[in-house]
Amino acid sequence: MDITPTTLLPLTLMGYVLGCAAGLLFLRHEKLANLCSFGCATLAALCGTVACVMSLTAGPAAAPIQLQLLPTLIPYVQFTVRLDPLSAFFGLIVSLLGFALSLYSLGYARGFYGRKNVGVLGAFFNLLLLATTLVVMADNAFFFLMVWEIMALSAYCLVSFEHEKPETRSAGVLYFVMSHIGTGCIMLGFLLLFQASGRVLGNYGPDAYSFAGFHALTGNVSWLSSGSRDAAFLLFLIGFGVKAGIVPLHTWLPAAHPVAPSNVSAFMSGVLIKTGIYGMTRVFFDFLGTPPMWWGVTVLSIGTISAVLGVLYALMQHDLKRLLAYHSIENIGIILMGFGASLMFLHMNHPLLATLALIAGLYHTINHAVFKGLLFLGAGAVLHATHTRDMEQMGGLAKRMPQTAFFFLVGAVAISALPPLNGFVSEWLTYQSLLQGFGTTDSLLRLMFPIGGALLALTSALAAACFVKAFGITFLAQPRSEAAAQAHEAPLTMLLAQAVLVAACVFLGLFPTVFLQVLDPLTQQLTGLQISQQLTLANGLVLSGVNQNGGTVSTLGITLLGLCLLSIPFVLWLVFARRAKTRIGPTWDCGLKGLTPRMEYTATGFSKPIRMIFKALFRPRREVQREYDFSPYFTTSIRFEAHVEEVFETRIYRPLNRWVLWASRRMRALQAGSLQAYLIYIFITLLLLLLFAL
Amino acid sequence: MLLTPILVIPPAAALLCLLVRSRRLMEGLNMLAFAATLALGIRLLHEVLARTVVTEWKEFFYADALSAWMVLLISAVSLGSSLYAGRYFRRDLAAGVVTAGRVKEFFVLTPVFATGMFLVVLANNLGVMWFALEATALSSVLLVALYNRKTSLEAAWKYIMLGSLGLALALFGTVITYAAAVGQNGNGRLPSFNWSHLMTVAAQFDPRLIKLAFVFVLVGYGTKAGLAPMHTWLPDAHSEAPSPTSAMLSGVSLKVAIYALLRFHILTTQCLGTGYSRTLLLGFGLFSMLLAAPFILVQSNLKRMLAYSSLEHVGLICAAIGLNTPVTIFGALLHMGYHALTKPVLFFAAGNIHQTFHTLKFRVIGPGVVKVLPVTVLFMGLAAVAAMGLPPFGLFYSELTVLSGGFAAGRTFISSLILAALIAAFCGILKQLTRILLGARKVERANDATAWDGVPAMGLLVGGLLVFSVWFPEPLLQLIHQAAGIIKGKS
Amino acid sequence: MNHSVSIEIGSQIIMLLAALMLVLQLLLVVQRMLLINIRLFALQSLMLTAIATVVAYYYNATHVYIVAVLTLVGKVIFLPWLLNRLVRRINIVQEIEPLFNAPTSMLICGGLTLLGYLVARPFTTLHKLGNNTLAIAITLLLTGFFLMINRRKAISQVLALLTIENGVMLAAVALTTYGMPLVVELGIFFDVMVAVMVLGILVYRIRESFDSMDTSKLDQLKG
Amino acid sequence: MKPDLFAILLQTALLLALAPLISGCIRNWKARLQNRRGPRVVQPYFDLIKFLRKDMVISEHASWVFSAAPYVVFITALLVGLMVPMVTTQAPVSLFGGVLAVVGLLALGRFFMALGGLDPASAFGGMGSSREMTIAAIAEPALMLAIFTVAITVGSTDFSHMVAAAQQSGWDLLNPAHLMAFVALFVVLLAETGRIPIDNPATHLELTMIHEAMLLEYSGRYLALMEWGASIKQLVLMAILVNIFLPVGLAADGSAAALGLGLAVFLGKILLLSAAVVLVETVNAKLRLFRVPDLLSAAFVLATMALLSTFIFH
Repeated sequence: MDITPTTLLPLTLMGYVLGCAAGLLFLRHEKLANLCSFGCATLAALCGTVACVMSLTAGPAAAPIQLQLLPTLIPYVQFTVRLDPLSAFFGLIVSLLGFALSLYSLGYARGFYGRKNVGVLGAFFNLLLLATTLVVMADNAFFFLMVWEIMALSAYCLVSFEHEKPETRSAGVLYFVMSHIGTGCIMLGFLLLFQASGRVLGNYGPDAYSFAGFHALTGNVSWLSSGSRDAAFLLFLIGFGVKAGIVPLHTWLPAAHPVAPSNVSAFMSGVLIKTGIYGMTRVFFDFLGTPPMWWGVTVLSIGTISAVLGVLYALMQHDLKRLLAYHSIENIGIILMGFGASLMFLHMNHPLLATLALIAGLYHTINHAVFKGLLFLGAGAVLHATHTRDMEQMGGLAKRMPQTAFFFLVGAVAISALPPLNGFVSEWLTYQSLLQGFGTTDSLLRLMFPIGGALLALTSALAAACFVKAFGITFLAQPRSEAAAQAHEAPLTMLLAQAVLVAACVFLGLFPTVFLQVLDPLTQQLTGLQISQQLTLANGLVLSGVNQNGGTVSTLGITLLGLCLLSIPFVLWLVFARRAKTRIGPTWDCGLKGLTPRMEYTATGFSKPIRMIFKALFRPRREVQREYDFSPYFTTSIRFEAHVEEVFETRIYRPLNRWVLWASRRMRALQAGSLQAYLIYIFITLLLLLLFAL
Repeated sequence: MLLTPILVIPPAAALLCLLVRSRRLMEGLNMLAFAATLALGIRLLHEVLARTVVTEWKEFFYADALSAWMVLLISAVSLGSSLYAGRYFRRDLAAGVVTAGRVKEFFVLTPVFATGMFLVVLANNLGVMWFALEATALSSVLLVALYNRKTSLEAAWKYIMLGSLGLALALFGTVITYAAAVGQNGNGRLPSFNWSHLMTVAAQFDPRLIKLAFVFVLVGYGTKAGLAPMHTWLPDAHSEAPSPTSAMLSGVSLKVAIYALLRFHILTTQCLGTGYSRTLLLGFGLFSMLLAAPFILVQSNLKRMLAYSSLEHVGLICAAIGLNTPVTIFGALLHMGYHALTKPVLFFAAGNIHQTFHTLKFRVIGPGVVKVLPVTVLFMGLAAVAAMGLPPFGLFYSELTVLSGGFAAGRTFISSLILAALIAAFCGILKQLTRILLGARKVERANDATAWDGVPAMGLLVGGLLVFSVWFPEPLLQLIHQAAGIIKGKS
Repeated sequence: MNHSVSIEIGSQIIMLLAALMLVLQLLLVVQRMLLINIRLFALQSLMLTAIATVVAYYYNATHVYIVAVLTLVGKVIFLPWLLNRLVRRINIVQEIEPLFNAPTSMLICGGLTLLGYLVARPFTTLHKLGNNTLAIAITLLLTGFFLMINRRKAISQVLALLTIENGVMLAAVALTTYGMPLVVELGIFFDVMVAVMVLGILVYRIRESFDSMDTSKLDQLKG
Repeated sequence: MKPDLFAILLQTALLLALAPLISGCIRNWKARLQNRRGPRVVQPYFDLIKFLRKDMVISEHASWVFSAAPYVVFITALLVGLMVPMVTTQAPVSLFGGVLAVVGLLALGRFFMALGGLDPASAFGGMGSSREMTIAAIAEPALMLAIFTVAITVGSTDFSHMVAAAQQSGWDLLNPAHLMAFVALFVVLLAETGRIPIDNPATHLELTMIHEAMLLEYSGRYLALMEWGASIKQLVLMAILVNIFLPVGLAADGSAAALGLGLAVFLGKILLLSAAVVLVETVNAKLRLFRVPDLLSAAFVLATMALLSTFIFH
């Protein structure tokens, strides 16, 4: 049989199903379960990756692949899968990460032997992969909602995998509740579209639910009244926003991502939140037609706010995985900045710029998937080795687990948007689109672009600070705890998985012009333009803005040139320093007898200046307890605690929750237990109805 | 001869149970009886599909698609709970919670209870339907009071008082309907009180009388169906009854009352045209849903929470029928079926938990039930996921179908309210169940004897649920479509 | 004799009897001695029997005679006897303080009667025997309902339930020209009997485990 | 506009040669203003050679990151230098990146310098890194915004294009937008190069040092690379400032005469700017760390106003 997407796609899905089954089958033999379920997942994801790449590179001429998975069950449900460029792109993200993570899990799951049931983990992991794959490929809103919910469900099960810890349970509940409310909004949104399309089609069959149908209708101006269009926009923004973790709907994210097993948190941060982005792309660019100005403005502002707040909160964390989770919020914000700008350009009828901004967003989507996955895998390896997520307990790991340290450093450089890696490229594109945007309008709104750019700069600078802290405190200097001192390098499969993602980072970073061609069919579908040629100069060496005077960059060139320039230090060494010797000595300790780890700078200390500068936001509290025997000058022990307040949680969510529970408790008074009262209810009902019937 | 056996077999079983002494034999008899009715039900399904209506004894017994659907549900749930009852009472006897006499009482009354329900759905004569319903009420009251605890007596008392009050009102409504049927023509002979006959002449009824009648019927049967605000007996009875009974109460008897209500709804619609009865149904349905949610959110007792969730589902069914489009009604019937397969499992699991921890209070049970009863928790989890309306289980389809129908009919706001109520209930159930099922707990001793309690029953129902969620047999689909057509009426 | 005239007389008799039922109902509402309540109920049932007989006579419909007999045996003789026994067994003589005091109750009942007539007004024009009994039936129903709310002792709540039943039967007999089909009548009758049995059983059990008949003590199940 | 090798070599040489001189001048003039004789102008060269010859002591706690940092710092500084036009309008590798790449590469250098500061497990290094990253974080938006004001009017993020556009008529420094942008950038320059009032290059008092604190554990040729890189960075930033806002005398073509003139003018401009820096350093005292944000946010506000005014004069 020949290798085409049409043949690979079913293989992929089957693979996941098999993996799921295998996990459940071998509940009792953990080694077998681990091998089979994650093995299946790895292979399936590989197939998926190939399939998506093939269908993306097939060129715009190729017709999207359609599959009917199951016979239609009841009216409306049509289990059809459609692999158009957009689906293929997100399918690529899912499968690529899926591949790396499954590979990783083969090693990581060993950590659970004897403690937890690996079979269950494998089964749900496969289910999650399956559902996510179907989410980005579903061609029918009903089917989409179904797999969307299954995805949320399996994610919930995986988050509460280590449910013995109370915080895990509450995080799981918080996640599922918010996600379900989001789903409710999405459902309403799709029902609105369904209503409209059914009205136009004249029948409310499954076709009224098909994505292709929605897309086809966008040409028809009258299909959605502007009112319901805006309503749908808001509903989708909220619904998908919850999944994507935009501020202020993000509170579940830093709670849920850290407590999950690391391979799962990597998937959630890398892929799951991208399904929210997928939904927005699909709906905003594919279904709802030309947007009004305020959509773009809203999305851009939300993006900016999410980016800045996300990174600021990330800086305050000393739980490694929680820190990474907050960075997901930041990056989602950056993606949405691109989308927002794109929507604004679409409104102002600048398809070229709209395409550029959209590309920036999408490029950052895949970039974030890759490097955030990488970072979480690194964090997982660290957790695996030290059994703690608290950075204050780490340190000195660069010596003990060098490969992991290197991989994590690559991820850190990438996510801090430093050249020459991929984070820089996508943010460069974002800057370009914002910059070009200034000229597109004379309204005051255009100020949003440069200010957005400035805030983006702030964001990436803070991100750099945050990852200096994350990497420096975790991997450098002396170990701060026994566990860290005893740490060991992660097993091979875990390293391989990270290597795969590092390779992806480097490729996306150094060869953007190659990758941009992959996006062509996508932009063709969404904005009707293909601009990869326009963005390519010097036969692929250089990436340029839409007009080449607008600015150019070449990460590859920079890298090569940098390598050449390395000759200078070498020459200097030859000339001057050949005879110079190198000694290993102690760090200068101000004449004390030796440095102890307790003298090192801590994570909390590192971020203190920023905490002070942004006092107004963080409202930091500190508690210092000093104990001394006879005189305060001879303190025996000091306990220092610093807390920052998470405004949205303390000011919005907790009060809301409290109020709801209070109201419900008051309601319970109705069921007070007195028969008389119950009789009176019925009596009054009867009397009212009698009057109604008159 | 198809309907008669359905109505004869269970009481026969009851009589035999009265005579025999061995408990196992009683269990066997119960199971046998309900297995038989289930088989007959399936045959009935085909009969009905073949010749839309099956009647016996000069139309005294009358079965159309709607009745056939109900028969299937009743027998399925009864079979499930009789499967479960065996192990359940063996444990209770071992624990000395009940006496052998009470157990006998259970095995005698359950078939009677079921017979009542069968009669409700198979009787053509509205009066007969009424007293059949009363019979179910009376038999189930004694079942609720089975444990003879203070609380269970209280529950039974409230149930009987409110129930028979409601039924009295319903009877009044029935009488008025009959009066309307008799109407002007004071000629010598007594007109038939058969539903099928009334449908043919409904057009000439005095509309004002029918209006009046429907009010009383709604309040009356609504009480039995647990529509808010007449639902107040429901959580008490469902939480205090032995779990097999709770399963039957929640699984079918509510829906049987709805069925009775529907017959009148159809009649009324026939007479007054759409708009009157369906508005009332919609209103009460919505009110029930919205009322149930907060109670679930802050509930402190497992079975009470399940009861409130039943209230939620009943509300959804009524509201869907109230929306009165073919799609929503189809969804409602589908929902009836799926809910009938789901809720009993939850009650069975709750029963196991109750017997293991000797309480239903969340606080007392505490976290980590999964460590003690892994199998039970597995089934409960599946059923709970289904009851929360998540895919891949059928309730997701039925709920989304209802919503779609609502939107298709342009009832945007109402449908949104329904969705909101569903979400609220979801949050409640999720919160509460996570609280007890998951978590760490020191297992004093792994008790394998009780580990597999009730697995056959739960397996049967969950299996059915799963099967019907991914594959829906064509005849059943036709049947539901037919039933929906009947409810929709000609208009 | 002139049939129409006799119809007139018949309907007047029925109205009279029905009115008497209502009066007895009101007496029940104010009366607090249980035994007297039971007697009042028996009397009310007797009225019902009489109405049934009149209807049966005018339409010489045999099955209504049967109904009359059943009512006489069941509601006038058997049930009162049963309840009497119950009351003596668990020797309680009178209802404790009801929710509403007598004057208020009377006022409410007056209101309910008004409502009954209001609801039934459209149908008083039907030209047939006992057409106006609908109003009284509804009133009996509502006042019975109110009685049920108003009383706290289990027994008197049962009694209230039975008076509601009477109201329904009144409608069944008088309003529907000549009663319901026999099978229905029988079904209803036996159901009522069984219901009372069951209630009796429950009352015993409650009595022995709560050692009180005050249902307002049954409020353990909340929320 | 292909990057030609000759230009690259020339500019690299220029950067390497000129950078120490500038720091030397600044140090010397500062001393003069404070009535000290101060070190010779060429002292930095001697220092560098000395450092290069010396043995190295590397902390026992340090990992390979510590050794990688100096190279990264040095190389990034050079790369940045090659992207900015100095004596010619056309920067050698302006094709490889403009403003954004420059900012990015500087950040990369800083990133590794900070890691290098953390690596030897000394509290000073950590403190230095923490402060450096903080200040950079709040300096960067101001820098971006200021450069944006120019980039927007030119419609390009490419320095060569900016300079080219700046040379066109109708461009003047006195345009309020550019004046404000200039001031903003100047403040950022002080911050980025670790000058008073933000940081004090001369101090080794742990409470005040930022940049120095990170270099504390470095010695020998690593220190040389670090110092050299720092001074190159400083030169480049100055070059940006002067060439964008005062683009006179830049060589349009590769002819020797033009280049010579360009070089002379460039030197003049740079020295002028250095003088300004010296002046600022002498008349100001170092700010408390938590006062620095005020200064930089002032710069940010200035840049915003610059934007607004371009909006008005657009």
